[in-house]
Amino acid sequence: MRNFFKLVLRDFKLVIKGSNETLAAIMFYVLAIIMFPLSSGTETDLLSKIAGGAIWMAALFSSLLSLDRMLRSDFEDGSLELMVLSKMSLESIILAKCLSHWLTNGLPLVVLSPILCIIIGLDFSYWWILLLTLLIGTPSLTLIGATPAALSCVIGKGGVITAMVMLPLMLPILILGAGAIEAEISGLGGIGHLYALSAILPISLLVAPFLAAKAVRLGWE
Amino acid sequence: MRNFFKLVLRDFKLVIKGSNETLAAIMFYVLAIIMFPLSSGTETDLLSKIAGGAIWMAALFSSLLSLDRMLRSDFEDGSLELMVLSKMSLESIILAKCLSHWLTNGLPLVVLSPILCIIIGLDFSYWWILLLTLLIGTPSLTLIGATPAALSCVIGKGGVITAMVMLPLMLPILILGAGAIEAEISGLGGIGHLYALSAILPISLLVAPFLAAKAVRLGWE
Amino acid sequence: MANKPLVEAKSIFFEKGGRRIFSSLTMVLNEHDIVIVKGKNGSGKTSFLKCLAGYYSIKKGDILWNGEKIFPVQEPEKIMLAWLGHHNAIKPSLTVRENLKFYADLWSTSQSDFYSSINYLSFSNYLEFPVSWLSAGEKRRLCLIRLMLNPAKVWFLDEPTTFLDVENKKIFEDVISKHVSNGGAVVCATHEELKVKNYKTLNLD
Amino acid sequence: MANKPLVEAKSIFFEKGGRRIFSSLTMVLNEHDIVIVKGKNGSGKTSFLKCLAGYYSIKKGDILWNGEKIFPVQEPEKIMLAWLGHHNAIKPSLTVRENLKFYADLWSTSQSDFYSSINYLSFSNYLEFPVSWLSAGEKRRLCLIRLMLNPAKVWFLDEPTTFLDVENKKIFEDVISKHVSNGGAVVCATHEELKVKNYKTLNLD
Amino acid sequence: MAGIFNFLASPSRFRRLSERLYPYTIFLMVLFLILGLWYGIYSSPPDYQQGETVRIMYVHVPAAWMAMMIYFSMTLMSIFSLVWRHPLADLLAKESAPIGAMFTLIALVTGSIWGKPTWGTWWVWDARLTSVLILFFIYLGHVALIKLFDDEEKGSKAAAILTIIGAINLPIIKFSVDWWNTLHQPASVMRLDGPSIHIDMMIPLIFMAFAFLFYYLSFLFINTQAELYKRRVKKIYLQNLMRKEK
Ligand code: HEM
Ligand SMILES: Nc1ncnc2c1ncn2[C@@H]1O[C@H](COP(=O)(O)OP(=O)(O)OP(=O)(O)O)[C@@H](O)[C@H]1O
Ligand SMILES: Nc1ncnc2c1ncn2[C@@H]1O[C@H](COP(=O)(O)OP(=O)(O)OP(=O)(O)O)[C@@H](O)[C@H]1O
Ligand SMILES: [Mg+2]
Ligand SMILES: [Mg+2]
Repeated sequence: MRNFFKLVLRDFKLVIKGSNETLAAIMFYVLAIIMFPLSSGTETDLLSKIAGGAIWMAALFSSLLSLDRMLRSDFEDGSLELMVLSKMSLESIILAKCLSHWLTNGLPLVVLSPILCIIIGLDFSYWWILLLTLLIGTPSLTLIGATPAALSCVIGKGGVITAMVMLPLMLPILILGAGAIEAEISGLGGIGHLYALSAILPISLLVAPFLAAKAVRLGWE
Repeated sequence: MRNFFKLVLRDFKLVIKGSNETLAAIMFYVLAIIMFPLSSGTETDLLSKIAGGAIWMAALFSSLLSLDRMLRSDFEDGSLELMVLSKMSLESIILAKCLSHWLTNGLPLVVLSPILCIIIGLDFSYWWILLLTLLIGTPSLTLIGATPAALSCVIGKGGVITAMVMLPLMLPILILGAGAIEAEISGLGGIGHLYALSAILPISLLVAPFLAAKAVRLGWE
Repeated sequence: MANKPLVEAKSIFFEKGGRRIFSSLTMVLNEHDIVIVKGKNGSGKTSFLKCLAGYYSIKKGDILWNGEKIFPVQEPEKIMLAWLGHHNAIKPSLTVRENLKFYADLWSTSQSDFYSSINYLSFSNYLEFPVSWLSAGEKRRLCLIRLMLNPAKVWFLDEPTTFLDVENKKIFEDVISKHVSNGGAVVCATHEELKVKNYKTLNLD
Repeated sequence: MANKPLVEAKSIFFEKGGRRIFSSLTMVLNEHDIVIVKGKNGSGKTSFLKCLAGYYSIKKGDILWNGEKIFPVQEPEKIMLAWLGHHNAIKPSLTVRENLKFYADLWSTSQSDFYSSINYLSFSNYLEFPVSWLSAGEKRRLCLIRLMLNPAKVWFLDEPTTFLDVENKKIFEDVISKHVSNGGAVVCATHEELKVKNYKTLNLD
Repeated sequence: MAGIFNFLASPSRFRRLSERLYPYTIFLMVLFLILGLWYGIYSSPPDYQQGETVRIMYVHVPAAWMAMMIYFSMTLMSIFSLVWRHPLADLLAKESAPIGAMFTLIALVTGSIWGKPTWGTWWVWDARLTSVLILFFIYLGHVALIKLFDDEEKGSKAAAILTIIGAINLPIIKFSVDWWNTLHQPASVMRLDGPSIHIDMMIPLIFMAFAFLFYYLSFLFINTQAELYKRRVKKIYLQNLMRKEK
């Protein structure tokens, strides 16, 4: 367990070091959210209708952009091969990487959500549900994306290819997350969606590190 | 000049080989476009209002996802170092890479545009302007993104960081492209936007390879 | 129990992508042993090491670690193994110290071992350099230091001397001699002549 | 004109990140010359080659190519140079043939040279393999073939023999001997003893 | 179950078995297809609301079932392949994917065609329809992923890993009609409390479902055999290359 947090810390350092990925993530979110009013015009009621969807799409895109690199450098330079020869299993290594990915990518979005609300004009009374969906949903995005990310290392290709494999798997999360907000706004209540989202998180937490580890091992073959 | 096309061909092959990036790009576009109705609800008139913006955002995101890798592998495995020692200058090598990037990434979107129109419910009478903006705008996206892509190789980091640097540079294209369609739909006429877009293309064609080459040279230092 | 060899390969057979790489290969590795794996390019040295460690799975035969059929890669809690492959596995954007510290923490190396290994390869001046500044040979030396931090008894080295100059090669020979004299064991694939005592050769040609 | 050396370095000085790497270094490379650059790890062999080629820019001194102050990297149309560095610069997802063909096209190598080089390193069975299947030494051999495809007179090689087995090292020595006897010139940084005739040594220590 | 799988684990045994079986499955497929079409077109009544268009159901519904069933079985095979390392399991999963994709496409297209007269639109972004579309993309992603590998065996293992993750989509498809208020019909056949559909419509539906099932099995057998032969040829080719070299 101590090793686990050391790895999280090292990944965190690696990510922050020189390059400040978290800051990048934050700026990316703000920019991505600004893009919606820029590209769809500025009618406020139209904006507030797509607000939840927009924030969730930003979350999804930032996952697509960053997950591809979550395992790649460790895979390609042999670090994973080496790390697995410690007392940590590959599964826990991957879980640690997912955690540090979420800390630098998902968490900023959660923290940022009130500001994003303002930018995109989502009524503040719905902020709680946005927050909740993000808090439950973004870890699932990371976890679900881990396996395609590992596979893309195995193929040695990335970018659009990874995105293509990842997107369909992540879309259900997007639908549930954005749907919850929309349902809440339309008065139907988004609790149902939230339940479904919360069901996905523990399942993916159990399954994802296992499958991603399988994928990495496949790459070693 | 013959060498130029050989390089385009090789990049094209590299991209197509085993990995079918173009197919991935096409699937990505369809999926990305689908995300809008998925996340923003199903009202058709709302959809058709954001249609132009949605297609343009898909273009932008696919550029963000793929540009990061346009130069990276050639930079990291020493291919660029080697290629520049042929009769081709670094600038023309980069131009060739941009061309093959556009052929596998921008062109599919242009070709796909009628289908995307149907998916997102853009009135077919505005298809011509969508097509025109994409045809003029997507090459600019590639060219403008080349320099940040090169810089991100130099830093040795990618993903969200590159995206964050690229996004602000690309936003003008997005605004003009989506704006042209919106203006046309609203009856104001999108020709003005189109002119602006067409002005950007030759400028970036002239400047981009030069700057990106500078960036690569910086990485060799 | 004590008589069981650390690693034992019993007539193993391995194929990849439908091509036979090697067949009926046998090796016994006891404490104090150095086995040098020789063979032409493409004869399967890297593959052999990867099979022993468990990265690759063999088609026939048995590989026993302390008499048991487990692999370091699959059950790392049970068996410790030090690995040095073609890849350096160091992060260019971290400093030398950060790179080493991470692995030292992972393997719970003591503070004094940490600094003595660094001094052994006279690397203390480089500690705060980012690894991207180092030359190819200096990176490889860093890998040697990391190897010394590893508490594992068994070392698997795949062409460890690439990029090393003559002097560092000698240091490397000292390092492995010291390791085996302390009860360790080394399997090393290389094309060079190593000046170490009492090694066994395994020829894959 | 014909008397001008192919490459001439006149007391060059180079520093990187504020550290002096080498100073007042002089080298003359004529046709039929082999210069072997020696030196400890970190003594600046790679940097020296990169300075000559123009990847790095020197602080003092002059580098002349055919008596002129231009660099292959900056004006590739004027000067051809063959480069083999630490990186292989081959694409794992393409086949051996595709990798070689691309460079052969780039350098307008003739069809017959293409196949004779491949046969010289007995690589014809591998032609349709994706490079990702090859072993480390086989990849390096591929680099040697690519070197032979290059029409450039001057070859800069940075530790070309890494991962090569004894036999292939000999082939490599033949390749460079053949090249210089045909009027070429080679600068080669390496830690190994190369068995070639009439080479000059440049020691950077 | 594991016993059957163990028995079939040997590729050559499976090849022999499937070579013997596939004529029968093709025969059954044709038989059920004729029966299903006959009942569906001539001897079942038109719907009192939808009229003749209801007959699309006899294609749409079984195709939708197959789309889900094939994915479900692919998931099972993938788990087998990962946990028990059955060499055949991921091959079967790999050969199932294109067939599954085809059935999904049929369900989508027939659903759209059916939607125009009944809902007045080809397509709505409702949860059921969307999740089926996602299923289609997951199938395509599966096929594409295998193509990305140099080594098809590795590719099908990779695809097996991915299949398991994609399985979250199945419950979403199944329960989307219950969880969200959608235009689409809630389940009326596959229900816990028994089917609530008229028997005259039930018969052709079942026949067509069997026809599709046997179609799947036939092509699964045929394609898997072809793939096994292909792998053998490749192996022999590589070994010859090696021999020439030595
Ligand atoms: C492209 C659009 C459509 C898609 C993707 C689609 C998808 C599906 C799926 C996946 C099922 C299987 C459900 C299950 O077994 O639980 C199904 C069943 C069914 N669909 Fe559709 N459908 C579409 C359009 C339509 C339309 C327009 C109608 C008619 C109004 C329709 C009527 C039915 C019926 C009656 C069933 C059988 C439900 C049952 O008895 O379980 N579908 N469809
Ligand atoms: N940015 C930098 N700042 C300071 N020192 C640097 C920087 N980059 C490289 N160096 C140092 O320059 C020296 C020369 O490096 P170079 O790669 O030329 O050595 P080399 O002779 O090729 O060594 P090797 O035999 O290991 O390949 C190294 O000691 C390295 O630490
Ligand atoms: N997927 C594959 N399909 C067929 N052959 C393969 C595959 N992967 C590797 N090989 C072959 O396996 C052989 C053994 O490779 P290995 O890396 O073990 O050699 P090695 O002895 O380490 O060589 P080197 O001295 O060059 O490092 C090589 O000839 C290689 O071409
Ligand atoms: Mg090897
Ligand atoms: Mg060097």
